Amino acid sequence: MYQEIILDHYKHPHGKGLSSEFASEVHHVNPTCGDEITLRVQVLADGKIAVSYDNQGCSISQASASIMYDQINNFDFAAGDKAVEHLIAMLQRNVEPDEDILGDGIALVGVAQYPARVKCALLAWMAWKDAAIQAGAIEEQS
Amino acid sequence: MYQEIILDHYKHPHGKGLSSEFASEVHHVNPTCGDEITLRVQVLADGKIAVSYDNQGCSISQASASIMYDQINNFDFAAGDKAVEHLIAMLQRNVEPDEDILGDGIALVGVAQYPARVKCALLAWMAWKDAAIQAGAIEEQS
Amino acid sequence: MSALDVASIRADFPILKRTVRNDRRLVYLDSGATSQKPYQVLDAERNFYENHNAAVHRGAHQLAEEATDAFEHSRANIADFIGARADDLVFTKNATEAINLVSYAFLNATLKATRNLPLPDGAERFVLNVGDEILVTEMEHHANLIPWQELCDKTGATLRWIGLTDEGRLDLSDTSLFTSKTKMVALTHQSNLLGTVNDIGRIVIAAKAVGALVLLDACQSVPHMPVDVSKLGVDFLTWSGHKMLGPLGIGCLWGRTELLAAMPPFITGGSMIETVSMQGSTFAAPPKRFEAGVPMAAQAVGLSRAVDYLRELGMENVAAHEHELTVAAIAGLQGIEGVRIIGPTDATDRGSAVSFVLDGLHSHDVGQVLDENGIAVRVGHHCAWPVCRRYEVPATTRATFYIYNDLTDVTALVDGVHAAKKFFGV
Amino acid sequence: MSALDVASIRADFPILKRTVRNDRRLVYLDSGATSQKPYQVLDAERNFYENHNAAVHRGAHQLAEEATDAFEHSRANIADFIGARADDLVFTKNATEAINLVSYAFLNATLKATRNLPLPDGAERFVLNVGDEILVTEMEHHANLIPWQELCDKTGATLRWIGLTDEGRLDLSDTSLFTSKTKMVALTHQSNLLGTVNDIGRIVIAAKAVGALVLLDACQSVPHMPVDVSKLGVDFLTWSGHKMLGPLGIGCLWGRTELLAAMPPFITGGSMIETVSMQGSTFAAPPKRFEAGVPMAAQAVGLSRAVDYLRELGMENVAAHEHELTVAAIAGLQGIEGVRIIGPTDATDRGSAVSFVLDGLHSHDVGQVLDENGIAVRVGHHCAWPVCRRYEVPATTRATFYIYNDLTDVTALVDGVHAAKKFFGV
Ligand SMILES: Cc1ncc(COP(=O)(O)O)c(C=O)c1O
Ligand SMILES: Cc1ncc(COP(=O)(O)O)c(C=O)c1O
Repeated sequence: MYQEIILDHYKHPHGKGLSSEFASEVHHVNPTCGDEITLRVQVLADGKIAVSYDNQGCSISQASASIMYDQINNFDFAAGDKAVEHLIAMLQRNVEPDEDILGDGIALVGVAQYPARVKCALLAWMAWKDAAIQAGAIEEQS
Repeated sequence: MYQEIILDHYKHPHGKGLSSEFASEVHHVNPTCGDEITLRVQVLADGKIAVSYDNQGCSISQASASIMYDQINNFDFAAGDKAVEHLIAMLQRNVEPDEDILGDGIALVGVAQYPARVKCALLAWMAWKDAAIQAGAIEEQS
Repeated sequence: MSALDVASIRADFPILKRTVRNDRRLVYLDSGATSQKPYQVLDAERNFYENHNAAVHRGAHQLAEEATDAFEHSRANIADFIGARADDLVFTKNATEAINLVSYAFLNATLKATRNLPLPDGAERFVLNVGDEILVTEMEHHANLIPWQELCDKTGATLRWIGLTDEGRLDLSDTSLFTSKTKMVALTHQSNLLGTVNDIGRIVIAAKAVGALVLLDACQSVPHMPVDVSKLGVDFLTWSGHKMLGPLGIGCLWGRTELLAAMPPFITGGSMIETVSMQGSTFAAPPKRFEAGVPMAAQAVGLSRAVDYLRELGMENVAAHEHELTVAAIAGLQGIEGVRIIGPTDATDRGSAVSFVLDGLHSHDVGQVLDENGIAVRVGHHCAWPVCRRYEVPATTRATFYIYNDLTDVTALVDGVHAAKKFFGV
Repeated sequence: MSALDVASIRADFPILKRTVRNDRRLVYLDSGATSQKPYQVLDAERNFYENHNAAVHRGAHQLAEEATDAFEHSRANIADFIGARADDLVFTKNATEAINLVSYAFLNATLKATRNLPLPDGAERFVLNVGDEILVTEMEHHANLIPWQELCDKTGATLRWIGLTDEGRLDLSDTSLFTSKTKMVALTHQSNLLGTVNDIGRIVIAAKAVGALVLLDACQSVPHMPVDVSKLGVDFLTWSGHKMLGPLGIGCLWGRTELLAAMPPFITGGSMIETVSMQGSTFAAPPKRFEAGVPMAAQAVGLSRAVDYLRELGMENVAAHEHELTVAAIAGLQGIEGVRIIGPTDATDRGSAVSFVLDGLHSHDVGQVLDENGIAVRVGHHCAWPVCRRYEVPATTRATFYIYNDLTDVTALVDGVHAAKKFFGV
């Protein structure tokens, strides 16, 4: 489960730190272990969604947030949501990991074997989706 | 459990029917099966307690009420209570049945083997004790 | 010809090999109170303890994962048995707790609304005002009556009930019982005393017409006939595992997704939370919201195995088999002078609970003689005292049949009643 | 030399024979969440199902009598284990329900008093007025916190709490927390996260001085040390069977005779009644008043056997054995750079729950590496989130020891933490 690539993200997270410009902020927690993330999004003029976050928690939740930032920061809702859905499907072992969609996130595939950790891997991504919807990113787009 | 003597009391109960003269009335039920007794007592000048009752229920509860009437009607509280306590002890298999105290009631000894029926056998006697206490029979006596 | 191979079924039930009183064959006719358990169920539960036992949803180690998997797989399997989604199935200790859970949702929503405390979206449906009505029937088990009496007492709502016909069926002639004030209709699918199977479709139509919710007490239906919530139209379904070959100590509440989501919690504590601080707490989504504390995972695994067992037999076959025994029992008992059946004597829309009284003899005495002959029936009011009052009997003797009973058992019952008559000379 | 013969104890626990992950020996250090079960307990439960299964208190046939006997004998035996009378012991599905039962007694008494509904004699003690206070501590398990938060929310009472010292003990310096408004003091005997054993004598004195009741959450004490209610001075004691070698699905509430008698019912339904009519119902005396529905008789029998098992070992010996492991675990963990124990590091007045954090590494990651090595610990907030907040840690790794653990297990734990450090390079 702990691939080099995950440990790297964990030790050197990308994009960590909250931006002061945002349309919506969410705070998600993983109640079984206390992982927490505060995540903010800003919907830009072109429908792209800028994301910033701060978090604490285990290596998986932190690495996953860093990867989330790499993969979907400045994506529009449809593209970001596609990645979220792909990650969920991968963790439920319903699809083969697709590197084009998830980038380093394919390294999270090993988490699927540890049901208790799946929530850690999803935390940041679900927070993104929630914040994006709250910020009205879906309507912007349609 | 069903001795001839019990079946006799059941078929031809003694003293059944409520008297209109009474100091207290109680209504006891056996919630597991719905046996019911209404019992009235009157404390006489000499401290003796006159009892009358009406009931419905199984052969054991009816026979036991009839025997109770035979044994302790017109007893004072101490003497009646002694019989009640002896019956309880007998049904818990803590004493040998004493015919001097219980009369035909010693035939109820077989009920001890059937815990679910013990309540049936005790119903009338506990009602007597309750009614007697409510009527102030204890104070009268002391 | 029976729909079930009773001989091979009996071989699965260890208790049926024992004898009772003076070495008699055990004729177990009390499955309406609790069923016996096949070794497959006992093995499944034991296997959980011997190989996967851990507190579910609480650990990240392998045993905890296996235990959680087993628990959640069981939930999904049991839900599937009644045509439901796993997330809409809540485990309780018995059906009684399941019904109380819903009645307390009303109480808690009402109290919290009064105090402007946070409530889930949609909780208005559970807020009662003085004058609101809860509708039950006169044939309810105490478990589906007293919680509603208590709720009404505490909120100022009014309890009303549908009465019974002389034949032991719901008297649906008085449609004025369903009003715009009716918030909940709680009734049994099959009466545990009368055997009557109620026409739920008709009740659902009447309830929906006035906007009331419907809770169905399925304690005596899920074990005995096919039940599919996707077709019934009710909002809640409650039943117990122990009456359907499952272990003691587990019950089920099924509810519509949006209704469970709208209900405040009942029992609170660990595993049902979202966040907790000394200042206040927020709660998880259903079903967890309603499962505080370490749950009965081993029992869920056992119940799941029981469901498999019944599925293999086929619930249509279970119902057909019981029907055959019911017809025979009613005929046999009616052939005895002085016997009066309390409940429908026509076996249509009727399950296998057969209650009767015998002229001149209390049911305790009948039961005792039957017991001496190895026949286990239940005597008393069967936790449905209002039904006894309605038919003016202090108690009844009740035989209930299940998959391991056969016509020999019916004959034993009829012979036993004859013996009781003879013994008491009535 | 240990107070227990661990090798022969281990032989009684089938699950300890299995291996986990890559064929490792199972090092089970999660008994604080739930204990494993010896075959004696599993056999007792199975024997009930195979030979005596019936609904208790509901039938007059032989099986029903045997089942009732077994159930009530178990009640007496379990009560005796804590120095109590059988009639003062109520069975619930877990400790969480037991605590809720008491909190709902307050809620229901308050609601019924407001509406002038019938209440048992003495129920005034359970009636709350706005401004009344419930006192808990900052180290409570969610099960002994959220029910009281909910009660206060719904009644307008105020929740107050005793804080914690940096060492992980109750901060009893602020005696102004006990006031004439304090109606209930609810606290844990041993913290499931910190391991702290509280000075109950002191709390009882302070509570009695202001006329408050005391509920003791004994989930982590009854399984691990001698507990005698006749000496403790508390009013209620609650615990779960599954943490003391017993089956899942059974918990216990002990209460003083006169308090149980004064409490209105919580869950209502069958078997807890005195009389029932459609118009209203009256209720049985305790303990039945609080045991609606068919109870978990098989689990009571299993728990009773667990009690015998512990009695044979001797609770003094159990406590001494755990003490030895606790001392070793604290010493071993403290020897690792970057480890911080959350809770007392002094093993006096301290049980065997040892929680810790490791600099630079989340407990989930520590737990995962331990799991890879066959060591089952719990990670997270252990249903005591406020404790984590108090010590500003998002979560901890927790090892808990029981009768089947030995010093080899402690060594495995310490080695495992070293391995985690090495793996993550912290
Ligand atoms: C101190 C303490 N209190 C209460 C509980 C709740 O017990 P249960 O989940 O069995 O109801 C636990 C265990 O989970 C505990 O450790
Ligand atoms: C119709 C009906 N409802 C409710 C119940 C209550 O079930 P339990 O006692 O398992 O909670 C029963 C059985 O006792 C029943 O037959």
